[in-house]
Amino acid sequence: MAEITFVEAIREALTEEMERDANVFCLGEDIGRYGGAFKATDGLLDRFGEARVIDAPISEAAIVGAAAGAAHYGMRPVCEMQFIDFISCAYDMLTNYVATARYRAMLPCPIVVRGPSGGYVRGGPFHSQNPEAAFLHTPGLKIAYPSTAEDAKGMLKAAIRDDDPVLFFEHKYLYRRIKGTMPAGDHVVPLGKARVAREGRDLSIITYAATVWKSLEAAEELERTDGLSVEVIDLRSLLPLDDEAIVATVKKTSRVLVVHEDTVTGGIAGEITARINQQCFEWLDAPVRRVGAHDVPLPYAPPLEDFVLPQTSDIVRASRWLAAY
Amino acid sequence: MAEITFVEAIREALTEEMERDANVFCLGEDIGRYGGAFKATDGLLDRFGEARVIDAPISEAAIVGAAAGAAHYGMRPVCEMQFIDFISCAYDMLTNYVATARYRAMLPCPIVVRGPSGGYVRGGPFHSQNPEAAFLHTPGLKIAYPSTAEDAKGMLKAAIRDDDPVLFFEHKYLYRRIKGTMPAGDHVVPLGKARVAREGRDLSIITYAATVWKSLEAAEELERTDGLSVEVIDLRSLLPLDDEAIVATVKKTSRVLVVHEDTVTGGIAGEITARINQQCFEWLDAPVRRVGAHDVPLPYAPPLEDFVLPQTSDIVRASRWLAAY
Amino acid sequence: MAVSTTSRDAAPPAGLSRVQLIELYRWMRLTRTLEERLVALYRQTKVVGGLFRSLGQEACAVGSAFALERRDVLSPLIRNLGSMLVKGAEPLEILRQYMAKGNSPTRGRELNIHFGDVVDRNFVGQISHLGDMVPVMAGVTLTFKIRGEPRVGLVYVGDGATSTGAFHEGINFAAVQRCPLVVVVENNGYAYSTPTSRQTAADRLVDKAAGYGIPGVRADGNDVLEVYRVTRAAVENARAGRGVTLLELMTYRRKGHAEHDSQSYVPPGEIETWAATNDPVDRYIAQLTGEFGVAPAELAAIDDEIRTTVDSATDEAESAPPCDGPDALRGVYADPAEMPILWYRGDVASAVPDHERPAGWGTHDG
Amino acid sequence: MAVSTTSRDAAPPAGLSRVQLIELYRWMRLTRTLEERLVALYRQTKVVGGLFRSLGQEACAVGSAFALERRDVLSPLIRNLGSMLVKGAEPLEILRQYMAKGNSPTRGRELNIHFGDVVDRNFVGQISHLGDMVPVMAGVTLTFKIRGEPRVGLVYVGDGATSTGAFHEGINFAAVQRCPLVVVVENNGYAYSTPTSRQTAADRLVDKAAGYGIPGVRADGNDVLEVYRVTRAAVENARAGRGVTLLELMTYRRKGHAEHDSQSYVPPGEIETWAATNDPVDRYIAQLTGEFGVAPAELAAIDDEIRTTVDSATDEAESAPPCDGPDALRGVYADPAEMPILWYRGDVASAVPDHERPAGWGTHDG
Ligand SMILES: Cc1ncc(C[n+]2csc(CCOP(=O)(O)OP(=O)(O)O)c2C)c(N)n1
Ligand SMILES: Cc1ncc(C[n+]2csc(CCOP(=O)(O)OP(=O)(O)O)c2C)c(N)n1
Ligand SMILES: [Mg+2]
Ligand SMILES: [Mg+2]
Repeated sequence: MAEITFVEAIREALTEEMERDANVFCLGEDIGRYGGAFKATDGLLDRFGEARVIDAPISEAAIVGAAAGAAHYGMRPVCEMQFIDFISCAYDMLTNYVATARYRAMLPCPIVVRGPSGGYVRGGPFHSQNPEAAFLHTPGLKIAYPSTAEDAKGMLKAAIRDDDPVLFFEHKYLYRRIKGTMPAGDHVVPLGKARVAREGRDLSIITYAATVWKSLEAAEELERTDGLSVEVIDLRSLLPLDDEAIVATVKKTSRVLVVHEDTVTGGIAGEITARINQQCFEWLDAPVRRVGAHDVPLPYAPPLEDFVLPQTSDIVRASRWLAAY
Repeated sequence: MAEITFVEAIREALTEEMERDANVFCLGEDIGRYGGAFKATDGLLDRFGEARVIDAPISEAAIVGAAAGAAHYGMRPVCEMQFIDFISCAYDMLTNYVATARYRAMLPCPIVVRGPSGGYVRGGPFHSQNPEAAFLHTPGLKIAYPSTAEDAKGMLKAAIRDDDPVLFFEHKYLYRRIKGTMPAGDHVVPLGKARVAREGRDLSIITYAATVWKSLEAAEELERTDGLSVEVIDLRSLLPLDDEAIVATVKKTSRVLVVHEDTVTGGIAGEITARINQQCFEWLDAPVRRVGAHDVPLPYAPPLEDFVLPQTSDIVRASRWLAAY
Repeated sequence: MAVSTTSRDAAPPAGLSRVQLIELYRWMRLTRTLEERLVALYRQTKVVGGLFRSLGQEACAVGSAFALERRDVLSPLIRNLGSMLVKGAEPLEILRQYMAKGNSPTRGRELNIHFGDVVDRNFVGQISHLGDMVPVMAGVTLTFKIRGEPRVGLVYVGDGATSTGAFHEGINFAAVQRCPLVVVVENNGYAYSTPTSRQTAADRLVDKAAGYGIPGVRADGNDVLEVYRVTRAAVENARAGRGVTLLELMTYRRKGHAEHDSQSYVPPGEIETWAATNDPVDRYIAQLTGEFGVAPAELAAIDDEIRTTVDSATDEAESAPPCDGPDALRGVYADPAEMPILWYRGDVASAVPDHERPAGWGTHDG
Repeated sequence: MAVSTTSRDAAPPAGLSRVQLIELYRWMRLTRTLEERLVALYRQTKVVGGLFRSLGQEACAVGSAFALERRDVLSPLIRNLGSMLVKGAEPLEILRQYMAKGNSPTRGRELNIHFGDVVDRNFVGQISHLGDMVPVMAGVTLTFKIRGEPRVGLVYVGDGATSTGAFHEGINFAAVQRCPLVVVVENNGYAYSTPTSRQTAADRLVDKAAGYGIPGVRADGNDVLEVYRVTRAAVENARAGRGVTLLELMTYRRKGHAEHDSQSYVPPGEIETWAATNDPVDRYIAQLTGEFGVAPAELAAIDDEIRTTVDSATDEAESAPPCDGPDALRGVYADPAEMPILWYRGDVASAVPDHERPAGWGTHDG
């Protein structure tokens, strides 16, 4: 089979799921005739019609709320946030209504809220965000953040079939830069399971999304220059977190670097560090260290964005520190 | 001076700051004639008039947004969320507009957003929340969460005078249960500084808000029953966190329990654990462990709420585990 | 988009049989009697949490819900106990929920009348955050439109909730999509302590309809037949594919926001006047015994019957078991079905060995 | 709250001198010329990020902003380059900002025309999240009301942004508080690719005014004098303490949402028709040279002068230095003034010793 891009993989997943299940429909701004700001839904309108590919007003709270209502009555809505930054406008609806629906009122709420996230694209403070950590302490939600085209497709299909609400983050830096060959047939990748992106013995890098690729670059360089064997874990799902995979790599290397694009303070690395302390403290030969963005809103000028965000060279330097520890 | 309750201390702070600075004004739902759902603003309308004690429509986003606009032009608005649970409706305004104002457009934005938070009061899933962790990865905001009446007054005065936006959480369980004697004169307690609530040698409990009191109870019991000397740190400010105080207690006892009322997953304990790993890993004689709420929306029936939230007995058991480690 | 205001003395609605006219009375009386019982239980501290009354607003709740069929979906708020009863909620469920019993509809997870049933009786469990139910009901009714099902939705908002962004986004979304939805603004004069004049500068909330390109109707919310008539018309519009209607029902909140509220902010005499001159139950009794020639004795018999129902429901509810702590961990997700219990609740001693590192240094001398 | 629609052929606004009439032309021309320059720079990849045009909407921006005094506060959106120029923004600032220069108004933190000045020229730096500026301007103008300052605010929203909850909450709040605020809905027919008909079911966005209890006026947004006249009236209302006015300016977005947008969703001929028959600059030139007897040569001279201004501003902007990485850490808070640089950026080797525990066991054999 031919290689396709990350965003094409998203489109394939949507198309296949809409073909498979008549209850699946898409809802969002400019997703119909225009096909979405990043063309993720391109062609869906012609194929499935206006009833199943709905151009919504600029109303993120209504888009998510309407999806929830439809889900209560058997539909499987997939909402697009034009940029994930605008999910903040649906924060109340997601954390208070959607996340609690099943628990407080036995309401089924199988919705997917997806959209382009992340930086490294000169998007500035409002088109580059990574809001995942803001939803981490909301029981009832699931969070997926794939890094490969294969996972993008397989996990989105899993998310649409999941009986719980799923926030699905798609890193826009990867949309066209990352390609993959889709496995034949009904390719579904289960939520909640991490992936060993690279095997290693000396040091573990636990990460997700765009920084998976930067970590792999760093790992190669460390192998070349320092003869270090670095393992890279791609979490893929952030809620629930794959504790087994985390514990396994810690017990294997005893040195852990947690890397993400979100700010260091309040980012998910804190949660991961705590879980490691809890489950395999004795195996640590060095403190768990974090590499993330500096604690500032993301500026847009290239020299500023490059300075604020974690780069491959940062991961290399931090890894050397851990290895030398 | 006579003792006053936590909520009276809040009212004193508001009154004194409004007397001191004509630019300070209050904005919120039912805060005028009615004096607020918990009477925190009782009497302010008669004293300062309708122009400075404004009953707003049910529009949290507009309340916070309007406060920001007023702050740009020299005012010092204090917004009340009737219950802090409703701050979720202003999440976009706070994280995108308010937090970034100074950085992206050199806009001064000295606002305070305050309100009753927290559980143990049979309030159910929408009148018991602790949303602090959701704002932790938003550079530009400050977060205060006092546990004593003295700090409630002194820190609120500091927050109103602060040139940055401050989220000010007032635990409603403490409103009338906790009393204090206010120091004479202009009592201001600086933001960003933790407090040693109890000195100890064997074990440190790092906590804030209502669980400070439960931790103190636990510490006394542990002293009585196990002869353990437990130190209790009241963080008071969550953003910025007082790293000095955290490091000092870890280096002193080498055993740390982080306790909060928020869910364990995604709560602030993760961030604290990571900072300890980062700054004083070598001093740890045991893993940093967390005590918090179970990962579910907070149910309202007493047996359920009591089961979900951390109790004094939990802190005692967890402390014994750490001491025995 | 004409906005019409209808007057009280309109003819009784077509198609309502004598039996139905009596039913309307039964639902209003049941609502009031049940709430009075809840007040008694509240004073005995058997109610956990706050108690919200709809005294004086029973006609809004009952008359509007009566215009729906069982397959139609209703989204109630705290003042809509009557609507839920009409839609099939049982007094026993209400009492168990208010008393936080283990067999309450939400198994103690939620309070007062925050519960629902989307499988059979079709009413949706509300949340506290005002306005949020409007987008949700836009989605429920969008589903019926997509599937071509002849079903309708009805969502209530208070005068205060019309100020929320969620109300605006939800009703606009439903209007553009021509969803089969009726939006009922129950204007009872107050939002907690805030009079409607501080909620909006508009004289009439129904004037918002034009801005959404939908018809708006304002009606006397204390005239149950009038409420039924205008709601019924809006429901038929929706079912016929003509989209959303905004109804403003004029009524008055005679009790405080909740039982604890002293209503000190209400101008003297205001409550008394409404109670004396414009009580929806009194007005309907007069109409039934007058216009419709129903014998007072027949109504008295209904009152007795209702009291008996509420008495036995109370006894059964009181005898119900409390909630069971560990049940709190169930049902957050479809999968996993149960959340893990936290480590410090177990036998913590046993936790230590798990932490020993087999082939490494240990620090158990610590 | 009557909604009046004014017609194009209204008399030229009272109180506008010949000099001012020429000024209006100058601002519209500067807007268009500057944007054309930005397109050239964009094609040369010297613009960082997207480029947003206001081609065909210059009359809305310029005519409305011209009705404000320097002390009044303006809140622009991405189509309001013209408004910002009128309010005192310099072409040089715009060019530096678009090119992400180190001396741009936001020092590279924000893009395109997202910047402001609340100290002197009084326009507020916008954020991307649509609708949010409306509550903010409600607060700015609430301040003037509280202080009794005779100052006014003006905030723009697009047809699409009227669907946001923030717009609704903000305009309602301002209306209830009778803030001195003018809300201008610039209806250019599209929100990105979405036509206004899918944004609202209302025929006219100005019909929202009644629901907020404020006056609403709809006007021809491509007639700069008309725009000035209706805005000026609303501004005077606000200054006189009569509160909020909603203006709907009818115009058309001739370019895509941003430069990358191919506009494939636009019906064939639509753009061409507007360009040929309803260009605000062409129309005003005809009016000036006709009705007001201005010599074409005088306008041509202005065009040349503007071109020179833009040329030299471009040269100066291009020669400006880029941003300096570490500056990114400054100005998040008033205190601390600078955020710390992260550990892995320093000399990481030195970090190890800091971590040694003096009186304890070490694990550096690891
Ligand atoms: C978003 C939000 N903000 C604030 C509250 C707190 N609150 C609960 S009820 C209420 C008043 C509601 O008034 P109205 O909408 O008129 O309904 P009524 O109580 O009169 O039936 C308020 C402010 C809330 N529940 N949700
Ligand atoms: C809350 C929010 N949702 C989505 C977007 C993405 N977005 C940016 S501009 C735009 C269209 C705006 O249309 P309109 O309000 O009519 O303004 P115009 O571009 O026509 O001037 C959208 C959807 C946004 N900026 N903010
Ligand atoms: Mg009301
Ligand atoms: Mg537009």
